[in-house]
Amino acid sequence: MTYSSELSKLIEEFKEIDDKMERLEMVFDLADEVNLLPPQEWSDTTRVVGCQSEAHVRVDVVNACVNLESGADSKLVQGLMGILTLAIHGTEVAEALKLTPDFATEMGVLNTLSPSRSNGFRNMFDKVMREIEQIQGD
Amino acid sequence: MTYSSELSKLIEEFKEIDDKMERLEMVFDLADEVNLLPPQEWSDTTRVVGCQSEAHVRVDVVNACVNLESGADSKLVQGLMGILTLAIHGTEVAEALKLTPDFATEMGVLNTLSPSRSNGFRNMFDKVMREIEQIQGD
Amino acid sequence: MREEFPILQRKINGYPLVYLDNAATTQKPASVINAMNDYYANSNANVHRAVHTLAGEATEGYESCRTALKERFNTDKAIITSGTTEAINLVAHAWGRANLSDGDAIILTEMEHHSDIVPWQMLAQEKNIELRYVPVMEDLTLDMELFESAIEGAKLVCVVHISNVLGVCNPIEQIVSIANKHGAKVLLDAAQSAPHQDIDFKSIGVDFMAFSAHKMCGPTGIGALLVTDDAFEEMQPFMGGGDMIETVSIHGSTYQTNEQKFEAGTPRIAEAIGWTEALNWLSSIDIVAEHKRILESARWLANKLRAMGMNVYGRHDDHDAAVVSFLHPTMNSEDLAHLLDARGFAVRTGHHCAQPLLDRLQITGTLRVSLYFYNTHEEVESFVEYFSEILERFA
Amino acid sequence: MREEFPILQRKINGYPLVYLDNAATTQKPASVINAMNDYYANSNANVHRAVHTLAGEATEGYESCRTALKERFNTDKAIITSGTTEAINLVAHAWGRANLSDGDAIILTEMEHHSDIVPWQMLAQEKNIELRYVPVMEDLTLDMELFESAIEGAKLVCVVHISNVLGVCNPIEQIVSIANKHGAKVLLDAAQSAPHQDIDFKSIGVDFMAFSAHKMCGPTGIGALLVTDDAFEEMQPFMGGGDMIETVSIHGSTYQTNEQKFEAGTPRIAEAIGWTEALNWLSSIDIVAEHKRILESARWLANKLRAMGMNVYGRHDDHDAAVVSFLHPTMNSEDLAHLLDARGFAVRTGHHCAQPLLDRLQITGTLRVSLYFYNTHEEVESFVEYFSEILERFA
Ligand SMILES: Cc1ncc(COP(=O)(O)O)c(C=O)c1O
Ligand SMILES: Cc1ncc(COP(=O)(O)O)c(C=O)c1O
Repeated sequence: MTYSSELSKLIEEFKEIDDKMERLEMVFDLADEVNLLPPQEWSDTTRVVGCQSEAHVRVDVVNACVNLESGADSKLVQGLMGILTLAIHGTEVAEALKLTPDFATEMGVLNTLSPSRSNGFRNMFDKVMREIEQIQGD
Repeated sequence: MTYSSELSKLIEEFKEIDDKMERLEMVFDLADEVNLLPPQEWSDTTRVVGCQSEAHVRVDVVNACVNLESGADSKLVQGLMGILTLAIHGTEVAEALKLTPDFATEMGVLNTLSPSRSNGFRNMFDKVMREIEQIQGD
Repeated sequence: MREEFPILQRKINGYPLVYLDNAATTQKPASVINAMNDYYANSNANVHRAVHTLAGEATEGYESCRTALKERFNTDKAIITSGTTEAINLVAHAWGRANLSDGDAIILTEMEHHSDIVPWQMLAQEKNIELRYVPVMEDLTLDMELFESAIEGAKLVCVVHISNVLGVCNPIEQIVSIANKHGAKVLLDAAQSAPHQDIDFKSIGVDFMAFSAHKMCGPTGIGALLVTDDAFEEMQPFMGGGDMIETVSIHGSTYQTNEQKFEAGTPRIAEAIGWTEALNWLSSIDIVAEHKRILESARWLANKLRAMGMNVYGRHDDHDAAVVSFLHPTMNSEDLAHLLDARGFAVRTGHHCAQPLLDRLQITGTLRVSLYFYNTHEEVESFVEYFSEILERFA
Repeated sequence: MREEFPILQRKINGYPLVYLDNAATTQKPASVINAMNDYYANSNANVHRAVHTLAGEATEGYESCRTALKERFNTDKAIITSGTTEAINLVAHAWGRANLSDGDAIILTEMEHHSDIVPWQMLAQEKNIELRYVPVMEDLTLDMELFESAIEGAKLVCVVHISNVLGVCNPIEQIVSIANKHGAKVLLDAAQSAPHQDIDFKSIGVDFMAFSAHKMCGPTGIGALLVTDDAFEEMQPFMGGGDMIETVSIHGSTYQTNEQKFEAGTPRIAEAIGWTEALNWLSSIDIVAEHKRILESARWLANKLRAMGMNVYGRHDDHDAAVVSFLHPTMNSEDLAHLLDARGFAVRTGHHCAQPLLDRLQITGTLRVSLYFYNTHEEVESFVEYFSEILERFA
């Protein structure tokens, strides 16, 4: 599939890094890319289940475009959220729904993480996509 | 410890045989050495427990000497009984009680057999010795 | 194939090992041994909920076993246990204790292994449940007429797929269809069939299926229970501890909702990795053709033994296992087994954990030759040759 | 010593493995790996009641584990299980269900591992038994005053010897003496102590003691329950199946009278052989001196971490384990563990299967460094060095 130029650039950047530490650092840095959903707004409906740590997302559609707010107590998890933000926040719903979690595999970001963390990413991705579909369906 | 000349001869004979098959054959042949306790006289009191197969012994003291009758549905087990018969049948009680099961280890007869069979031999030996002691104690 | 199994190089009392005790346990190919070795030498760690690389590798290794089981047997739920016995006890405790009560009936057969009898006897005693045993007939098959009349009011049927004594394969499709008609669940003891057949759990239609790795080229200490989603939902936790919980507080606990709910404590990690390789190995051979080949050898052996005056207990139909149980008319089986061992032949004697079946046959044990895929017809021929020699010399 | 452990040659992300997750599971020396290898390549067979050479060797190998356990821990009865968790569940089912009833009380502590909580919660629910939890105090020790007042009317005390989170070693002698006075039995969860101390079962005076092989250089899938003769006599069979019976008929069964009564099914043969070697390995080192050495390293580490502003949960008394649990005041533990893994450091994070303890400490998890005898002080120093680097870069 084809990605937005921003996402493509990110994928390339990731691929170039060999050192795990540096890749983690990059994910950490991406934590700043989220539209922060502050802890006081975390609730059972925003919670991503199956994550080791607290991870919360809120999805909306504004002007036919995806609006994603998110936050986590782990900076790494929030970094993953940042990546997802770059991938779909502000894009048209139809476009966003084309995305599969493969992009994260392609980036090599998932095998930087422990299996439970990559499952967490998968759960977050699924929750976000499900909610976009739902809103669109309403 | 010192063994009767008959037992010593047997131990030497056994030691000389390398082939397991031949050793088993020798044990088979020794099955004829028992004073047969015929199956119709087998009972719970004569049974050696912990043996895989039916194995029965009856011990008595006649003129201060051990009288051992035995029989089994396995010829190998009865062969072991034959060896014990050669070792203690007709010997004085005091002499018989000196015997330890080591002689069978020394003969190499036990490691010819499976562990459960050699446990069976051990149980038989213990039962016979216990009963001799008991009769003597009475 | 034989060169893949290191133990087949072994000499016993100076003679090449001829391993004919496969219904008790099978030998392991080098790939299985090496996989476990490799795990311990390179990836050993505790699984689940951990971040470091080794823990990730161990978790993937452990879970790969579940994936392999699901693929090979076509099932949605595969609970990893320590073997067939624990798998059946798991059904008795997790499903039986929660779903059966006073006055209910369970159907067993006289052909069951002790592992599929004793757990039910215990449950029957505790809960006042009736056990009904389907008799074995003269022709060594189950009395299906009596089964049909016994099913009335039964909640569970526990049946062995292939008898470990007779090799007889039971008509599971027929049993399932009768049981279904009466709303009874079916537990299949597949300890002897999973190693010899391709079984499709969903299409065979049973609710529970139990088997062991060690009888299918895998390691000791591991087995599985396959369960339908419906039956899974009816199961209550069995053993409590780490890994099977979601949350624990001093006021109570909540449990996992997937198979881990029944896998308390540190799991059998190395064993799961070894079993995965064994399943791979089985997938790499043509098991239908191989089964046909060894069954032919078993038939040949059975006929030879009959001709030598032995009583053979088995029929060797196309789906039966390559198992030949027999008795010499007078000679003690263990004596024979000792003599066979003297020349490297490994066979089993005794009650094979199936005393009710032997009671029915009015014997106390058999001498059993059981073949697996690495056995050759030459081995079986040499068995017959040497066995005749023994009879000439000792009978 | 390190060269005996093949995995310690491993590189993680290009850096040498520094394995600091020993409370979760320990690594295996080559002798253990080789013994299992050798079993599968040369002696694999099913155990008990068999005649052939391989079966004899397998039986001896399996039983040698029991002998080694009896010698090392000075006990008359050693039941082989799949691990600590199954051992505790065995007590709950085999002893608890038979000897406890409506209104009885069991004492647990807030320091217990889930494996020593959940089985009792299940039993409590089934039989209407009261569970009393001994609180953990500010100084991370058990509130012995509350224990003394809670013991009244209790039939069983379940206590962890060494906490897997805190490393704190509990005063078992005192607990046993109070329990004895009130006629309560004691179950010791020795999962973390058996690997680190020489324990004399008879003189420590508990009735049951549970532990796992994998935490003491042995394989996965095996553990043990030690039992006094008295308690053994009070135990009813737990799982039913092969090997644990004496006779089976359709009218009922009789059971073995020794440990096999509780070892249903084909046992963990290769695992037992591996564990025997692990016990030999432990006997070959000076475990008192080694423990002292790694405890010193743990103390040093705890102090360094405190100086770096971490909250450390532990006191590191002489009999405590070389375990250092801590939290960064703001940084997420799993993030830290990921960063540590990037340079080969394997540590554990999470609730360590001890949620009630964490509830008491008002935290949800810790980052845990746990040492074993093959760890060096240099490894601990390099941990501190790299950890400071992480903090500088990311905190
Ligand atoms: C204190 C304690 N008890 C029980 C267990 C459970 O041991 P296993 O998972 O080997 O059954 C562990 C290990 O995780 C432990 O540390
Ligand atoms: C038919 C059958 N059921 C159950 C079992 C028990 O298997 P395991 O001992 O591996 O638990 C066996 C093997 O002995 C068997 O042959």
